[in-house]
Amino acid sequence: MSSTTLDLAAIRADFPFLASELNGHPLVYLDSAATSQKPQAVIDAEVDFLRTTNAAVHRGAHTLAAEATELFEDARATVAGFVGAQPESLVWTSGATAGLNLAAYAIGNATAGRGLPASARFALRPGDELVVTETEHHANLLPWQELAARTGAVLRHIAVHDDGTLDLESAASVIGPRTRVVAFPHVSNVLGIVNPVAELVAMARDAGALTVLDACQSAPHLPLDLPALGVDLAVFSGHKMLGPYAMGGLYGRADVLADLPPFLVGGSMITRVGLDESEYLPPPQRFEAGTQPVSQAIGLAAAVRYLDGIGMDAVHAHEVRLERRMREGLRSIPGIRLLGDADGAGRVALCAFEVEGVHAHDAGQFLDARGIAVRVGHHCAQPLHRRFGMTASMRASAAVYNTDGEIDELLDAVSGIRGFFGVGA
Amino acid sequence: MSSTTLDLAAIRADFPFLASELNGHPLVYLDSAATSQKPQAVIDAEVDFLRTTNAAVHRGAHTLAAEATELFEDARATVAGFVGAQPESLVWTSGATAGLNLAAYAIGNATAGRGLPASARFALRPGDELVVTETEHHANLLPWQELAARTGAVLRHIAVHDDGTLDLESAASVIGPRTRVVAFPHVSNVLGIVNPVAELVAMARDAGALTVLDACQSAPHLPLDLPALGVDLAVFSGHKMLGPYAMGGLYGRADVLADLPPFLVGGSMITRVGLDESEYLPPPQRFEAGTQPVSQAIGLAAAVRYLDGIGMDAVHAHEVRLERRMREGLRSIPGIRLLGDADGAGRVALCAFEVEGVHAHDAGQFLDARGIAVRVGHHCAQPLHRRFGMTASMRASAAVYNTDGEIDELLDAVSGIRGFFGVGA
Amino acid sequence: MSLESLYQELILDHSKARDGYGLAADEAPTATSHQHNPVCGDDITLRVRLTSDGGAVRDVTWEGSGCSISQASASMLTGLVDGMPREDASALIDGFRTALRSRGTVPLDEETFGDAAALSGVSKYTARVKCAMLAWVALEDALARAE
Amino acid sequence: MSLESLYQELILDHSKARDGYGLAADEAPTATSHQHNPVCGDDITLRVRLTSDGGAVRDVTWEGSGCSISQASASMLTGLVDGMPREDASALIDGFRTALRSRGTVPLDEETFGDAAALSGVSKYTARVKCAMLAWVALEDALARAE
Ligand SMILES: Cc1ncc(COP(=O)(O)O)c(C=O)c1O
Ligand SMILES: Cc1ncc(COP(=O)(O)O)c(C=O)c1O
Repeated sequence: MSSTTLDLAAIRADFPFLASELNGHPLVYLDSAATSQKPQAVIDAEVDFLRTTNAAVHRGAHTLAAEATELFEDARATVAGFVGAQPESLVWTSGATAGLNLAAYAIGNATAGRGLPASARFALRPGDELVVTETEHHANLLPWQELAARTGAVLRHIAVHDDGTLDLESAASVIGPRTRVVAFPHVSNVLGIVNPVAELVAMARDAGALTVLDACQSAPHLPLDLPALGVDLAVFSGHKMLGPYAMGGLYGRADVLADLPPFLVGGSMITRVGLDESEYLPPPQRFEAGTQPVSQAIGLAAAVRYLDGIGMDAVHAHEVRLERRMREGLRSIPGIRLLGDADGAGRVALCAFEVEGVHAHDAGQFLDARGIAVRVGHHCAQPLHRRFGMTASMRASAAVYNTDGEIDELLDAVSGIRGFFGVGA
Repeated sequence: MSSTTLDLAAIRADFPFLASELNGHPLVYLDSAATSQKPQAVIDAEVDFLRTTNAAVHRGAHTLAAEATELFEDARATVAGFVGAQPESLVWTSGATAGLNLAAYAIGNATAGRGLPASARFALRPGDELVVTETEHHANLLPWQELAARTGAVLRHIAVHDDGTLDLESAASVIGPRTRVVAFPHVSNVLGIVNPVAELVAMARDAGALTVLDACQSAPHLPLDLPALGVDLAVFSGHKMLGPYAMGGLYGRADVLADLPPFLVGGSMITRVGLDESEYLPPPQRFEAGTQPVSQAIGLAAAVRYLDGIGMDAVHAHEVRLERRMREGLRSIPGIRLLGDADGAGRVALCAFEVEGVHAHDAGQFLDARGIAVRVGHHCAQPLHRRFGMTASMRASAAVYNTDGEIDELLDAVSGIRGFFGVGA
Repeated sequence: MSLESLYQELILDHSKARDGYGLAADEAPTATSHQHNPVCGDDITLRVRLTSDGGAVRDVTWEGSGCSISQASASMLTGLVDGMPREDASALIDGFRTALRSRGTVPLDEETFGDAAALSGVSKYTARVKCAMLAWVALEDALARAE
Repeated sequence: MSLESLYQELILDHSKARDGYGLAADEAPTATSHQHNPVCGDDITLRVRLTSDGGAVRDVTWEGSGCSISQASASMLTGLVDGMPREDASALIDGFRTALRSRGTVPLDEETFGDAAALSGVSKYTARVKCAMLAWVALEDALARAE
């Protein structure tokens, strides 16, 4: 891979927060998988809207409302385009968690006989199976657990190999005629490995099951074409991709969204409301009840425009470089155990690891004192940590704005952890 | 009531948007019931956070995360205090619509046997009754309609008098031993009348029913003490009370929240997650799945601090004055029919009306051309409009930043509508 | 644009006269469409009767409520398509849609659109385009149903 | 505050020595509490055995996993409360909580808190207060259960 061509000094200057200090050191922010920093362009887009056009959308004839509606729908087209989709295929949500709950509850509502006649195709019968992986973020596990518990469906799990790659034999044996949903992460937020979407989609399709992709950790880091991936539904979170909090997207194939019953109900998603019965709009509005996150949609559009300005291929190439530097560096430090250390896998710039003999919290505190912000804990993936025989790990995750030098500072600091805590050689 | 003591020039200077022009006229913004404008202090609070402290909360040991968590929990205490509540009684939601869906779905989940053993007290049996009013915003109607449809419960409606006040005899006859939920607006977004909460809560309590208050249109306009009102659950929306979009609150009595099953599930609301079963945190975290709207919470706290800085008594007194001026003015214009024109009712500064012979859309266009932004349509209250024999109305709604002069401009413009369209005298 | 150029006399007149108001008898070959604007709650029921060979529009009648733009637009449409071959009616609707979605860049020419050309100004008011389109969408739908 | 003053030698030593580690036999009067920190997944099972009249702590034993702060804190607690009247143990826990929540304004005095006084520095790290409190909350809960 050719060396990075990004002008990192210019990019970093776009992120005011990156110039901060942390505990007396220049901040090294390596927690972007939890939440990314926002470029000034995103902040400005929101502020400009609030100062000049602010009005509720899709409601009311005044010029402001019309202008706001236009900006809001332009934002939809922009963000949809970023993931290769048509605007009508993009539903705004308050985040990935909300999007995954939408998917699970909508299927639950179909099971309860709600929605259109065509919604019946999503209804679950007792004994039907929902499939997830052992690597799931809780956001893509609990909605299916609860849906199974409510409907009598059975939850099944695709195993993960010791090296962090999904066990496709396990997938092939778990996915079968009773499978109705296959939900999985594009990239696990602990392993950082790009999963084989095509293989899983093919198995799910053969089984006649719906596919749900958690694209939280891929959308900010690699070029994404959701229709080309062939998944039925996919979610991502704005705050992880340089955008605002409280904002995310649910992509859905047109025919799937068309037949799915609503989840949240309320204003702006209806045609006719009677005291006892109501009719709902087509997608995407059917899934967008209530006042929408207008300024946040505009902010998220600014974020993906910023990423597109750099180019997702360049972003990805840069992050692949960072990842290799980080992983190779960590491998060479004694007492470091990497989670999901497969060679040759496609990856985003994220490493989770254990420092033998030092609890992750202590290790994280040590880095924090040196101005390095990483994440410690189970990263909302308790089953995955249990699978690897631990309760917590430390995770360093980079984004487009991180530098080789920051990776080196991380590696240098990590080398000092065991010594400080009097562990090991 | 004494004349207003607000320094309106100073207040208006805090809202950059109010200095805009609309169609060549200074903007007269009378659509605050749809969404309010935001003071610079709110915008600054969010921007400052994003530029200096931005990190995900409740997750991870680094200093930034700890600081963000503290700001976030301080915001909770501030907003809870604004409605008279303890911090643990306030759940963040993405808005009132999300909060009302939370209430309805949590009850649905209890009905499906989910939650704690104590959650069973919320479970519905076929034939159980859910009560709303004829005046509901769709956000407080559709969640109950869908819940009824999913569970076999029956939805019933409290009637409204011609003058816009709730028919308490109807309430007394509708609320009875089979009633499990009584949901109603503190102030309808079309009628503007403050409903008799104490009476309705007393009836619901006698029936052993849960009360759910839609406080969207009261929270920005009058001093609110939710525990004193005695309701079990209540919701409000940040963007209607000078705060950010995508942000709202659900207040719950401690014992109710303690027993309610979760709604959205995912990260940060669990204690232990197994592959097949999980355990959930106590409230409020139980109801806050996934990355929270951190910057928006901080923005909303800034908004209520701004309101508290003025004083909600003063805000309310000012708006009562505006309302009287507006209502009396409209009454004196020929061909205007006000919705909910009861004398003597407590009110917020909101008037919905019909211009006889002129469609609301046309009337709204006329005002828009004069720089006056009002809302036209059914205002997400189709059943209420049907009750009053119309499909759409025009609504002018004021907030703390509006002036007598703006009301007079509205009145002057409204007087010209019928003439322009060649209708009437 | 001034309010006066949006609400031209011709529009206000049509919105009161409402040509074609009142549904004709439902005798084949006939098709009816119901359309609804969820934003404002306006609706229209429009009926097209075809010539006995089904090749041309015999007449268009309608009922419903709405703003002056939507009422005038329905009224104007009525006179325009009576007796028109189906293909021409379809082309007319396409042209109308293109102009209305053009944000003022594509005017409606008077030769083709008759009185309805007065609706050109609506295309600058994105929130009102749906009002003007309502009857036209109903006719499009009715013609499709008549197939 | 420097990292060295958070992680004093005494803390690192206790985190390795882990006094009281390994649960004693479950013979009455005894009470056990399980506590869990959902943020990091750490947990502790702590058992308090009371004197036969139930008036004082006989001994405290525990098991579990966690960071050095939580392990050291449990270890320090053990030696401190052995033989202590229940009321005094409760007061001690209250005092510990007050100091740890004080953000560095209320130090733990050595006379009362012994080795645990070395945990004073934790109160400046709000994210770590739960780690230091875990064993103490478990003891509080166990004493309440023993009633
Ligand atoms: C009375 C009332 N209830 C509920 C809502 C819904 O609030 P939101 O759209 O912010 O979720 C609104 C505002 O639209 C309202 O006025
Ligand atoms: C893989 C993955 N899925 C889902 C989520 C949930 O996203 P959010 O918390 O923004 O709803 C996250 C982030 O926390 C994640 O990393």
